[in-house]
Amino acid sequence: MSSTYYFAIVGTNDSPLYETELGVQRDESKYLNQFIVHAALDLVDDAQFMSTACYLKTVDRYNDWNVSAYVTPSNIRLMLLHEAKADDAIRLFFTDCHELYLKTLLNPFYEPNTPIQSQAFDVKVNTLAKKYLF
Amino acid sequence: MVVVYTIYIFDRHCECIFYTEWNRGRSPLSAERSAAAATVGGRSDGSKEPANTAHAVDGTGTHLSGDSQRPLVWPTTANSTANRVSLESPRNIAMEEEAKLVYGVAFSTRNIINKLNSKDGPQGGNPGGFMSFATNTYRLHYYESPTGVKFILTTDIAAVSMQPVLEMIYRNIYVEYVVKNPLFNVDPHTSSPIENDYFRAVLNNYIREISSTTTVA
Amino acid sequence: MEKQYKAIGEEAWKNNAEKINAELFIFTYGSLVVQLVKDYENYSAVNKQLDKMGYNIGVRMVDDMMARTSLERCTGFSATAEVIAKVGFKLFLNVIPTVANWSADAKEFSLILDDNPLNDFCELPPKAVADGLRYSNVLCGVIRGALEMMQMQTEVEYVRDVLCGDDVSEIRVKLLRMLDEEVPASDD
Amino acid sequence: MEQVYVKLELIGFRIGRRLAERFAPPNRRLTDTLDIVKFVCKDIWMVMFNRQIDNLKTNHRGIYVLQDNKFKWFLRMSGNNGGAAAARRAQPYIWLPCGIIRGVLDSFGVNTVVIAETLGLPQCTFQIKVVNDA
Amino acid sequence: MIHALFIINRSGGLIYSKNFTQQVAQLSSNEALIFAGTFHGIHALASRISPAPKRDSVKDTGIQSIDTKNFRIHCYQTPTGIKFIAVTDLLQTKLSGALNKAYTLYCDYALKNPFYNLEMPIRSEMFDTKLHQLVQSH
Repeated sequence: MSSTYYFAIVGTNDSPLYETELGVQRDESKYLNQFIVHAALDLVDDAQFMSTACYLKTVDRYNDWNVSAYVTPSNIRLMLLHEAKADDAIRLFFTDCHELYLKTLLNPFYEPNTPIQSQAFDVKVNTLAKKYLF
Repeated sequence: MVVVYTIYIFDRHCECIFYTEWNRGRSPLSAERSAAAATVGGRSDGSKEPANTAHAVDGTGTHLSGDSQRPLVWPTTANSTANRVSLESPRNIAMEEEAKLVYGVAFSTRNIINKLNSKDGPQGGNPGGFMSFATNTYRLHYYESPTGVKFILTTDIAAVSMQPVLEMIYRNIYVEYVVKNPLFNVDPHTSSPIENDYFRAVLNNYIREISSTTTVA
Repeated sequence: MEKQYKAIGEEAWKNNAEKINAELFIFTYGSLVVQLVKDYENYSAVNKQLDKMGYNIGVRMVDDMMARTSLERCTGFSATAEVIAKVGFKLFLNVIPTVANWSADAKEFSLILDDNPLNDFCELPPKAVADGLRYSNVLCGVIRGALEMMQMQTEVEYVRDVLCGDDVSEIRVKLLRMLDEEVPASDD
Repeated sequence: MEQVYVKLELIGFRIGRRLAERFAPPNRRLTDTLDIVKFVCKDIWMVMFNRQIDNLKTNHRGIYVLQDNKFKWFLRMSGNNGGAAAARRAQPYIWLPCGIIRGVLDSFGVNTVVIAETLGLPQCTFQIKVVNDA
Repeated sequence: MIHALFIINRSGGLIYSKNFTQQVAQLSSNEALIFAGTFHGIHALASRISPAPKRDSVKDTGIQSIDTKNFRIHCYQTPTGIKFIAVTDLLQTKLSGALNKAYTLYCDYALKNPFYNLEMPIRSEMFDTKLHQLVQSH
């Protein structure tokens, strides 16, 4: 299991809500990852029509990156750049991240579809990554 | 078989917010009804549907209580002693007087019992546990909620204790249908009469039910 | 004597309390507070509104509590504290705060809340913390309203709040005076 | 008085958006508007009122009428002389549930206008009008 | 078991009061006066608010008994308007017999005592002891 990931949450209007690098830092700059995720969004839209499932598995490839996506009922998109194929682990990671996003909704001062600043969220994403992806 | 005559409810401001009667003979309310009925078109058969006087005391078209004999109710916002809508709205003076008398008797009885129960104990509320008094013609039952709402029920002298009945009325009918009615008495510092079809229907059915079963032990 | 109140609260919660979904309760209250924060320019005004709202709830809720538990009017302020903590909070929030910090004259006590379903998951924005928003201030109003129906005039306020960084939430209840009963207007 | 209704509706809207995200069906995404309205009639009403909407009608051109014969928040509302007077006094209480319905639909991306009326307590009828933005 | 006894004259004035047990508060003279006056008032008012239908033309003669959680109050009013009030425990249902005897004691030791003027408090040793015996026998 290679140990580098890039995880991002994208709002309904394609604006980034959250992003983080997981595991060993790769030399490429962060902007490349953002570009890859952004480019994959159209493919996510296509994939969405094919199935009503939330977890859309790998929707795109870029060099040695795989791009997997998960769409929540209200169209919030969880994106993960990963090198190795690991559908099941990634599905579990995505579902738990979705649960985590629901928890932030419980905070009345968090407006849905806006950037998530809470450190607690960041810490928990990393623990989930350690649990499923490493 | 207990015969229930009347029930009065007084709020914590000593205002009468509800009164209705069942097997009572002449009363300030029934007098008013037949008087009203007589003045309108000479119909004096005391028909069950009271003429639509200015303050139609009880609803005609309510779909709730099926029984035809709908009990009379007093007061309504129009003629309540507390916050009368307009000064010249019709009042039932006799009814007001009677309510004041009934409250006075019950309130004073409760106070002397509190005194007898413990001289230096709290005199507010009902620590003395006043339950009822009896004369040779009727029995008056008293229950006071922890929040100061007073329920007074009069029955024939046969009925022994009506405490369970009054507690039931407070817990399951008054709290359920009056306290939980968002439209009732929004400001706790003022009095307003209970004008509530559900409350009347449920109370009426409950009293009919206990009056037909054996006396409540 | 405490055991008895604990049992009453337990039993009332189990048998005759209709439950609603906790998250719905949190969403509803949260949305209400956020709207108030938008409407009122400063947080102390929001606190006042929440307290007033709580008062209007408390004056009704106390009857509901009494109806469900066959409790009589409390004989003393210490019994009152126990009923609030072990019956009131249990019945309506399913948590039991601890009664502590009694004042010498036994006219003041604190309710220590280490768990408050109202503000689980809630994170106050820094400005709110700075300006002293009391997110769950409705609880203070509820207690004040309920006690007024029991002829007790009180002052109830938050002194510590986990949402503002304290390690535990504490509500201070002060008995100002016993209200005497109203007597009929006429002199008889 | 109008201003208060707008605020109540807004509070409801905010509640609705979170309810939708939290209680949406976990594994599939709702895309068809009728499906979403049914989700409101069954799941959302169950969460809020422990019962479902009594009947749903639609003209299949964007209007949905939801009828609740025993609206829980009206159950104890009563006036004197029949429900008509009380029904008028219950008017302020319908704005919050209207906001909730609009919020739920909005989080699935369906823009709507929701109004309600009550002919006699405790009955309440909600009308959803889909606003298809250009 | 009788806890206390009060005797009230026609106009509501207290002419005798005695506690026999500690179960009931020992009222001061002033408190006992207020008790008598109030009781006289509610006794009269109670008959005015009788809701019983006047079919059988029975006149309402005021309060005869009051039930509370801890004790019961019995009241016997003589045709001449004197009220004998006994505060007893809850087991005591019928007490008119005893109050009747008290009435005879009142007649013997108060009325027949030339030094006793009507409507005034009774200060008679013998009345006290006789009454005491009556109470003990119940």
